[in-house]
Amino acid sequence: MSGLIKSEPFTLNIGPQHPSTHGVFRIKVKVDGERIVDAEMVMGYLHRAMEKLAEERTYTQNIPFTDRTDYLASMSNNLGYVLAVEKLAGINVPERGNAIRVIMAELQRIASHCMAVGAFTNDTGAWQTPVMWCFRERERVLDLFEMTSGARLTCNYMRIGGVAFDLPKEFEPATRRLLADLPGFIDEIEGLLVGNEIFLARTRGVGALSAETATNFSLSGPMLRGSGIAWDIRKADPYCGYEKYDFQIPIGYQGDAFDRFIVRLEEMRQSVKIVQQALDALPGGPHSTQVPLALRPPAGEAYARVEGPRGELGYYVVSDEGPSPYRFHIRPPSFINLSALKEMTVGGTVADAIVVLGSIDIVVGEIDR
Amino acid sequence: MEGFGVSLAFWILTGVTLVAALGVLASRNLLHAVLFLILLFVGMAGYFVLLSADFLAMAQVIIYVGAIAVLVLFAVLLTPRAGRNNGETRMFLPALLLCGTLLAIILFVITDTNWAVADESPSVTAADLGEALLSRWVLPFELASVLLTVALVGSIMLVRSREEEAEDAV
Amino acid sequence: MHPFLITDNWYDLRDLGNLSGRLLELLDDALPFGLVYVLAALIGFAASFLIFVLPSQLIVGVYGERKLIGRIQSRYGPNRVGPFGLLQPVADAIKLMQKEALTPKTADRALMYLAPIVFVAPCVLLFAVIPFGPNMVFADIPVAILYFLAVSSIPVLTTFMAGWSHNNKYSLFGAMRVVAMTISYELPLVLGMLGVVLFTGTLALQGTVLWQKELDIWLVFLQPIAFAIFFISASAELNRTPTDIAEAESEIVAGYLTEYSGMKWGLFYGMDIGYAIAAAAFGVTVFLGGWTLFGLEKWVPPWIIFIGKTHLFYFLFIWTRGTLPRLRIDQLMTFAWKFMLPIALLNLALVATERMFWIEQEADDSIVYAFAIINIIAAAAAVYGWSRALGYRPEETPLRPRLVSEAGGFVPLESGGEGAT
Amino acid sequence: MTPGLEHFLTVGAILFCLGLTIALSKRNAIGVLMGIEIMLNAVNLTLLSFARFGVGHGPVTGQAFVVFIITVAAAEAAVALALAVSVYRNRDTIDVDKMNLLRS
Repeated sequence: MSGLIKSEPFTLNIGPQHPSTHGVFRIKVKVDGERIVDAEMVMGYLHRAMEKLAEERTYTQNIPFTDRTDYLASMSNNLGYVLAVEKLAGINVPERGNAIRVIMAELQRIASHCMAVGAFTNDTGAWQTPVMWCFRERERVLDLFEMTSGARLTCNYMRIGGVAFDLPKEFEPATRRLLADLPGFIDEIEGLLVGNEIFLARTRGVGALSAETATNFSLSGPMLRGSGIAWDIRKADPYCGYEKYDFQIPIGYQGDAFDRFIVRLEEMRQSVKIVQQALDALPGGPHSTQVPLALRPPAGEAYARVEGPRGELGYYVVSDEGPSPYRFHIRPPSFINLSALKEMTVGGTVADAIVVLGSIDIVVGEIDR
Repeated sequence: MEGFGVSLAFWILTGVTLVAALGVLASRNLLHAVLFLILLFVGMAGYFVLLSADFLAMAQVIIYVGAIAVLVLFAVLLTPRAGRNNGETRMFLPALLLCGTLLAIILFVITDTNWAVADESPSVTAADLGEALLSRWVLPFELASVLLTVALVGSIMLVRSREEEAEDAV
Repeated sequence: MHPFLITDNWYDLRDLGNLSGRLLELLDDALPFGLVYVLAALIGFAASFLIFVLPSQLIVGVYGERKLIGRIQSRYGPNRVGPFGLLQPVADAIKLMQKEALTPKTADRALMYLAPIVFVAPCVLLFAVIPFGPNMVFADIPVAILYFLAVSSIPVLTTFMAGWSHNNKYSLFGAMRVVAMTISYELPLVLGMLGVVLFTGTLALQGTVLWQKELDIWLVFLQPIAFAIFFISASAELNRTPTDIAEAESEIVAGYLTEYSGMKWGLFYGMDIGYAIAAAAFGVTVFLGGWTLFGLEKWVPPWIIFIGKTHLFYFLFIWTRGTLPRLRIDQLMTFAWKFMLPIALLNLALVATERMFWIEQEADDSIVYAFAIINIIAAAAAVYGWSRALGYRPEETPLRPRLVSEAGGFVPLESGGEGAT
Repeated sequence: MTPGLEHFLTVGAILFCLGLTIALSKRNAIGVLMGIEIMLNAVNLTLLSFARFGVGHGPVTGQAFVVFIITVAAAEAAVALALAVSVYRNRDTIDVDKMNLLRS
């Protein structure tokens, strides 16, 4: 339509209150008809100054904050933070603690990807059905979290030096039941959507990012892998003993929304594989090392990164030998992935922009911190 | 033409169509004018039913309300806000005078003529109409289809942008 | 004469047309000036609304739809208000009436108030020509199919009015989409219907039903393409999910309904269901044999058969709504113009040839079965061939990602990764 | 009073004259177009009333004419609106008073 008629481009505010912005996020788009000519992201509606607040609290007290950044992947956030502090203080984690951490991080990935896949399909207009199916499976993962940590969403489970509690004895059978069902569920979602012509038409070629652009934007996680780059912190910079497990990195073809979708589905399959292996080889021994409550790490700085569900989740902690971090910084994957939004939406339609936003899988709590 | 219902329908339709036509004339908002125009078209279809032209009444609604009115709405939306003023030119009074005179003449002719009126209601089915169109009026019918094709091609040519023409030239 | 067959006696309620015909006669004797027709119109209007449209809307449209969608989405659906949650629609209606009807300051007030009201009328008008039984058709006009198409084009303008009046950008988006989509989808719809009319040779709905009854074949078998086009166009004009771009909750909030609240929104919601039921009734009448069911209509009240079929047809709408994602507007337009329109034209040519052959050769009526087989094969071939011609290559789309074992840089497409599934 | 031929003709005449007024006096090109549509409708009404009441040519003739008029009206509307959009694109206005390129 553009060029056909001398129309006036007008500004459309998508958000902060809009069904598809996954929280309070706002895109100011300039549209010409349905075509987007300019997009500007407005963030900060959920800013809670976590990084500043963390400087006033002890290292252990900061763990609940990390729950509340990415509230859909609290385990991964816990893990990233405690890894950073452990690196700073030179604390070793027992074998069993590491294995439990891997199990939890992978279960969290499954739960988070369930949410991502469901919300994304909701954005394409599959009216609530996939999202309800995904929630059904996510509930079962959250049940496992409740069983272990007592909380479903903000688990606060990882501790410096290990994990808060050992696994309860009913955890393993329940997890195995879940693992037995999950591949079937993933096949179900795949059967509903992946071969669907309408879904393909809506997502194929939408928001495509070349490998070069993706690297230039410093993207990570499924966004980067969708563009065909084999990059996974679990392989490239293993932590918690990930090098022991056998799994593969799924990568996409052209970096469009559909590729990110199938990459996420495949990652769920791989996570099932990892949890299976970790459960099979679950070592005995203590789940945690004793760490003084008022931890005073030696002066210095540490950066630890984990492969969160949304990408490279990094924690940067500086210590001045005080009881609380001197500086605390989070590298939130969806914030950085979001920076490519303008690149992906301009030139597309409003409907495409929504699909692209859904395919990034943002969590506003993490973006605004 | 008998029956109280028919008379009632006639007067209601007359009221509706005249109000609608006056609304088109009077409303300053072009969009309101279009909506009044649609009301007029629907009223017209009612008249057609009264005149036992069922098929044409339905065609009237489909073509005028479903297509032409929607086209006009499209055109209104494609012009900017400033272009949605439905004001009159300075020629309003002369035009009104002229049309008033014309109306007086026509009304005089209508009332003065002694019309030969056939009283039995003719029944024209869609089949009859189709028969007539494809036998007696086949030439105008074909011409009309050519006209539609020309209009189609012509309007597409008119709204093509320079960029598209440049694309096609390559 | 079998004792259980439906009779023409006025007290035989298995055909409600008998009773109403009797009433009409009595009234005609009592009232002057043919006032009875005006009265009958009003009564028929009210009766059809109260007996069929409203209950269908409430029970099937609201409760049934929510329950079924709930089952599709593996949840329960309404189950709190009344037995099995059956009173949920009533509770919803009460809630809607209590809600404040907000009007934005900059809105075009008159249009905003008018739109929901105008939206209701055509819905009820649509049911006037639907035959519920052999005698149960309110107005068996000879151009009923055209009438249906004509009246169903009016609500589009209403939705446009609604979207425009809010002075809201999302609403305007919705309005623009409605207008653009209607123009596109009316064409294949009318062309598809033309194929049906060519076969039956009548524009009357009752005539269409009787034609199907006489030849013992449903038009859906004779005209599969027309049926598919009707279903798709109907769901497009009704804003049902695969094509609900005018409302498109995840994109433009609620499209033309964004600023409506309370009962003004409720009217739109209820009447949307009403239109869907009307479309289902029309589809059943034209394509699925209407009130006939293999001779069963002599025993079971035909209106029960008809209503049952209508609700089953409506289930198709629910089903698509529960499972399909939404198309983008340009894809919808492309689909209408590049896919449905050529196929409809092709179908028209095929039907015309068959009809000509039928008349010229003075063939036996059973030739329709041969036509049905030919048409179904032709439909499949046309859909497949035309979509291939338009560049549809499902086998070229990889549906699983590539898998690699080692982290590294960019993996070019040619190398394919290892273990690609 | 039962409506007869004169009634329909009168309505047609009034509508025609209103349409003419609109076509002559509106500033907006789309407004002018609407006036023309009203005039065409009035003509349709007149033709159909002759078809219904008139003697001589039979009712089918009148209706056939109306079919042609509707066709022409549709074609005219499409072309006129295309013109309006085209003019707007080139001249930034659809005010008929300002379309005076040929004047000077």
